[in-house]
Amino acid sequence: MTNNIDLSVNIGSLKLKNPVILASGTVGYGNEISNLTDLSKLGAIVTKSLSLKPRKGNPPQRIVETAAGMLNAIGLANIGVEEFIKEKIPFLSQLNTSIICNIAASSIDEYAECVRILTKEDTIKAFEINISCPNVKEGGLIFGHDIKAVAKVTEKVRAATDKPVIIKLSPNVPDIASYARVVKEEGGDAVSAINTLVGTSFNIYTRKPKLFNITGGLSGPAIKPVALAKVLEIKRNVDIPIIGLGGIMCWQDAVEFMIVGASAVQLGTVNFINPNAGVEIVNGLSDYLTKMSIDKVSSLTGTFVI
Amino acid sequence: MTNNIDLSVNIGSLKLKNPVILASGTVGYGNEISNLTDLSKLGAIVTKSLSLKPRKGNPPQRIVETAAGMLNAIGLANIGVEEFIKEKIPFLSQLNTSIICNIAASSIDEYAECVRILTKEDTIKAFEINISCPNVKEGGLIFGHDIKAVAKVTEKVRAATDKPVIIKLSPNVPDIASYARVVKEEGGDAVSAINTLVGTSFNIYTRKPKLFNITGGLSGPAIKPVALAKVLEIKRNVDIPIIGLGGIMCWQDAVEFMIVGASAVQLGTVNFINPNAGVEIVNGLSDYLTKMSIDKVSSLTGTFVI
Amino acid sequence: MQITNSKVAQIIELENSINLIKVHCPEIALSAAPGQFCNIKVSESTFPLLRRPFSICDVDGEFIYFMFNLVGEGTKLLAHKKIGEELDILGPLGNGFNYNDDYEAAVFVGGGLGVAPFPFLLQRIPSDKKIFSFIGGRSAKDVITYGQKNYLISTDDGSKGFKGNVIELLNENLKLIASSNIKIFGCGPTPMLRALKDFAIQNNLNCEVSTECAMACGFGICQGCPIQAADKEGYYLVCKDGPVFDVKKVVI
Amino acid sequence: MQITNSKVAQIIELENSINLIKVHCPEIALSAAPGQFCNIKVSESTFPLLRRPFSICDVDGEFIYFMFNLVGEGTKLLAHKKIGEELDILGPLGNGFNYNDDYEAAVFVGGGLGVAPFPFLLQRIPSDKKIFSFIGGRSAKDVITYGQKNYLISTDDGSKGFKGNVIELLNENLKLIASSNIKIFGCGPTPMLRALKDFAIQNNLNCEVSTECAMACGFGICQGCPIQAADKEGYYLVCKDGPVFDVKKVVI
Ligand SMILES: Cc1cc2nc3c(=O)[nH]c(=O)nc-3n(C[C@H](O)[C@H](O)[C@H](O)COP(=O)(O)OP(=O)(O)OC[C@H]3O[C@@H](n4cnc5c(N)ncnc54)[C@H](O)[C@@H]3O)c2cc1C
Ligand SMILES: Cc1cc2nc3c(=O)[nH]c(=O)nc-3n(C[C@H](O)[C@H](O)[C@H](O)COP(=O)(O)OP(=O)(O)OC[C@H]3O[C@@H](n4cnc5c(N)ncnc54)[C@H](O)[C@@H]3O)c2cc1C
Ligand SMILES: Cc1cc2nc3c(=O)[nH]c(=O)nc-3n(C[C@H](O)[C@H](O)[C@H](O)COP(=O)(O)O)c2cc1C
Ligand SMILES: Cc1cc2nc3c(=O)[nH]c(=O)nc-3n(C[C@H](O)[C@H](O)[C@H](O)COP(=O)(O)O)c2cc1C
Ligand code: FES
Ligand code: FES
Repeated sequence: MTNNIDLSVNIGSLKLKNPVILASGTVGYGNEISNLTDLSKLGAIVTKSLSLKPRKGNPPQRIVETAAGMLNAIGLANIGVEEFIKEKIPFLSQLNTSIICNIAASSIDEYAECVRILTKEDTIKAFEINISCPNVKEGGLIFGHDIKAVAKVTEKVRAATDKPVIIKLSPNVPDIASYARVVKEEGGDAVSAINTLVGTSFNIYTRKPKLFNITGGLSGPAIKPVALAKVLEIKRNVDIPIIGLGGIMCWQDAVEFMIVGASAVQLGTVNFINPNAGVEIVNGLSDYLTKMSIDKVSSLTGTFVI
Repeated sequence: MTNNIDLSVNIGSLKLKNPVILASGTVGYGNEISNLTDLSKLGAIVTKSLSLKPRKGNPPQRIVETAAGMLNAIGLANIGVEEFIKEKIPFLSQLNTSIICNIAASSIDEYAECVRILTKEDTIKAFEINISCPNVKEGGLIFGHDIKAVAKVTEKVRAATDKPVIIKLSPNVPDIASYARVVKEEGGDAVSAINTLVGTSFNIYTRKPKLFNITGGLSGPAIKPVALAKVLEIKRNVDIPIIGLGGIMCWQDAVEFMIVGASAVQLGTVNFINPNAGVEIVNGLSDYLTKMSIDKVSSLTGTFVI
Repeated sequence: MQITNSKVAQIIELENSINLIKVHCPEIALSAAPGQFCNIKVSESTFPLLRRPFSICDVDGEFIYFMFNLVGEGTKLLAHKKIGEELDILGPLGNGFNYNDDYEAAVFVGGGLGVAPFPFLLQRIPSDKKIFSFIGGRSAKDVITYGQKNYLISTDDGSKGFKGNVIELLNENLKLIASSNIKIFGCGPTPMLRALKDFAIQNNLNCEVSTECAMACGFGICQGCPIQAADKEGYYLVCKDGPVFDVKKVVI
Repeated sequence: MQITNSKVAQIIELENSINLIKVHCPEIALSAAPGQFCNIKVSESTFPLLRRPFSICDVDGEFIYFMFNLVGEGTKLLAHKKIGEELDILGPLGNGFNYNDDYEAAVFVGGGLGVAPFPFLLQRIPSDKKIFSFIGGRSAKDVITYGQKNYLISTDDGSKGFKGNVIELLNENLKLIASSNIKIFGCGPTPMLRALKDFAIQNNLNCEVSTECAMACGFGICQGCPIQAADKEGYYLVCKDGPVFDVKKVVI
């Protein structure tokens, strides 16, 4: 049923064949999941957050299941920019999907430096700047909740590349639209909303936190209503493309995000449960559009009726 | 097994026979639920938010189920202070449990005025000030996210009563401890954490919001990890009694909240599913303490090991 | 009103994938009135989180029947219950039909699954009353006649009975029924109830309808189920003040 | 590694409320190696959200067996599966035991449910190897001997076999086993594995253990399952680099 439906979307100057993207930290660098799904059917994948130097990540336990969700405190374990270029780019360059490179750094200069180095790689089609990871001391929520820092990061990264710059926002603020606004003002091309919510879980017998890091990021279907409200809030207040994510499990969820304002969507936690979810969602979107007699997916974006 | 365990707790100067409280908006004014559970076994109940004048509330739909949670946008439907005193106090005064009166107003003066009138009622043992209801235009999140307004409300309400004043905080901020701090500074006795998270849900065929109010408050097990993290954050930063709530379904959850810092807990959404949950949780707490050889429940508070 | 642990006695699949579940529940069976409903916990886990409201379809000694359609996860779980399994049922809830008034003929108007509460009501209606039933559906497969009496059928597509909606069918037969002092009992989708209300008011007929609304608690503590009042400012609660209302009391 | 829809063929309740589930899963049965595991979706809903990892207990033609204990909601749901129901199984995952090395006797050391992967390993171990098994549990009811060979038993409370833990039992029998060129295969709770590692290193014995960790994906994309490396900086991933490790490679 993929007949004449146009699934392509533009996120600023970034053109994707369809709006379904696999989210950072939930797809590694693409290799493992490629055994279980056809990545070439997807709009894009976002690589695990990279920092300039490799990071070991947190000791175990890094993961806790919660009601319809999970907490993670991976601690941005990653191989660093240099090894990424050497070891991962060759594989990524062969995937017939767009590669978005996610960066998480400990200082504004480090963000800019990572982007400056990586922008030379043709394989990378856009940058997603993670200013909102709740699990590292520096470069985590400090940036994400400080509107001036968000402005500064956007400005510096903007200056370091001609490629599209997407800022991934933290949901742990009451006024996410203000953050989206400074991203726009400083030349960012789009925002991703949302990263995880801060949460925790304790063992009632040992009285210790289940996560080594004490708190972690809550993701999965539990957070979907919050994520939708954040996307809607941005859409109603700021004219900037939005990539919506948070708890998407099926094509219906993807449609819901687009209706409230997303130009594209990302899938995170669902990849762990159903690694083929992305492809299924692309197909589901296409069938939905056919049924609704809509000829292009981009005409769903922000068409809520209120 | 209720042998020699001391279940009583103090929240500032408010003494409760046990730490299990039914939350505002999820127990009405006590009458309907009293057919299904023995309220005299509970530490306290908090009445539905009252405003000076009656409020009709929002048109339907007011409720949507979500993954392990629900959204509500009741719109603070309530009978107003005057009718409350006439119609509800007589029943409440016969319940053998402590009555905490929750107030939600549209202006700082209205908060103080409600409290000034109601403080004369002996039946009311404490006030809980709802500065964080996300479903009314005025008096809702405007106050809850403005730290100066929170300070002012606390100060004015404090001046209007000698009874314990509990401020119910919004979780939709990145620094909830700062809000708890101003509550303490302005003479508040305790804080309740958390109220609901802002969320939404849309119908993908009509593209309309499922809730008439567009957004609503997310409650239930989905939000428990977030609520625990907020309680922990307050406990680690401010020396003020905390009433913990958000997604508590069973005694294990109640223990978890106490360990991260709560002096007492409230049950909300669970009452809709199991109206007897409060009594079961009191019993579960008592059995847990027996098994762990702990002789008073208050010695659980804030005993996390990190 | 109480919470019961009731054993599933039987699950019957009727035509059109409609299900009947029979549970042994003496507490509710003995106290329930037609038009009341129960709020059922369909799983032991937090999925789905909320109870699911169902009209009491019929009562047989210590047993209750519920009639339901597979529309989502909750009803799917219900249909998969095993015989002997325990079901947590809260009820009976709300106010039922006032069927002991002064009238000669009871006129039942049901759309789709709206017929669910009628078998129980038919059982209790005084035997001296005449019964006329009008049952509608979009097409033949949506017409449910289980437990109904003396009925005429309408379908929107004409695949069975009268071609048109059930209110049109009712209107066609107005002479027949209006010869007696009648009372209408209606249950079905909101658009049908709205048309029924208009019909009843135009023809100055006594009419009660069973309404629906998204619900959380089902017994009046959440304020989640408003229906706009026609005879006062503000709202009634469907679960506590309804689900059955005189059509003149509510805005449908 | 693939996602399969496999039919449940049988559910067997062993002693001590241990369950075996047999599924028809040719894809995995034909490619799996002893020590590998599968990540199973125990329900169709979002409750529980994550898959549950289980060692491949045994393989019989196109069938696989998993052995499990009822510890929480997921295993409870698994135990309630019906014959013929479909189960979404992702596997085979991880790296299994290296059982084709140069050794004369295989020494199995299992604690509680740690014996789960041994039946499959026993099946595949070259028939010329001698087998010694040591099986421990807290008390008689925790000792699982299903599918084990030539075993000695220990219980902490002495209610069955040797009184003490399984490493002490192993130590008692060191002479017996150390007469050959041996390789130890261990699986069980972390404290047991830690003691086993110490034992193996002290006695300079070849030893592989199957480790556990909370997991989300099970195939290397979430980085959720670290185990500290002993032979390099940083961590291995239990799901991808393990679950079986040479004891010298990891900090237990
Ligand atoms: C007082 C009352 C009495 C009822 N009696 C019956 C009955 O006798 N038999 C019966 O089959 N159903 C009855 N219902 C409706 C029934 O409660 C819903 O069909 C059921 O909750 C759906 O649960 P689910 O988990 O299967 O579907 P969900 O996954 O919750 O929803 C699936 C679809 O059904 C729709 N839906 C959900 N709830 C309702 C509702 N209350 N009304 C209309 N559509 C809804 C949803 O919008 C969604 O599109 C009654 C409802 C009320 C309020
Ligand atoms: C590689 C691997 C192989 C495994 N093989 C088997 C096997 O063959 N048979 C078997 O019964 N179990 C095995 N497990 C453990 C199994 O995955 C858990 O017991 C299961 O996930 C529990 O699910 P639940 O929903 O029933 O319990 P939950 O509700 O998730 O948890 C209930 C209790 O069990 C504990 N628990 C949960 N997961 C684990 C875990 N991974 N290890 C230890 N305790 C845990 C929880 O902390 C909690 O106290 C294996 C785990 C891994 C990582
Ligand atoms: C295990 C795990 C690791 C993650 N790592 C990253 C990361 O490295 N960088 C990042 O920007 N987001 C990371 N995220 C956040 C996700 O990209 C996504 O924003 C979040 O999980 C919400 O989406 P979901 O509910 O679909 O999972 C991670 C999420 C999970 C669950
Ligand atoms: C239907 C509903 C109505 C509520 N009404 C109020 C209210 O009037 N005043 C208030 O302070 N909180 C209100 N709350 C919030 C609860 O008291 C509680 O803070 C929140 O639901 C989180 O707890 P829970 O997850 O246990 O439900 C309401 C919650 C629900 C679900
Ligand atoms: S459903 Fe809760 S008040 Fe009606
Ligand atoms: S469980 Fe996801 S990487 Fe190991």
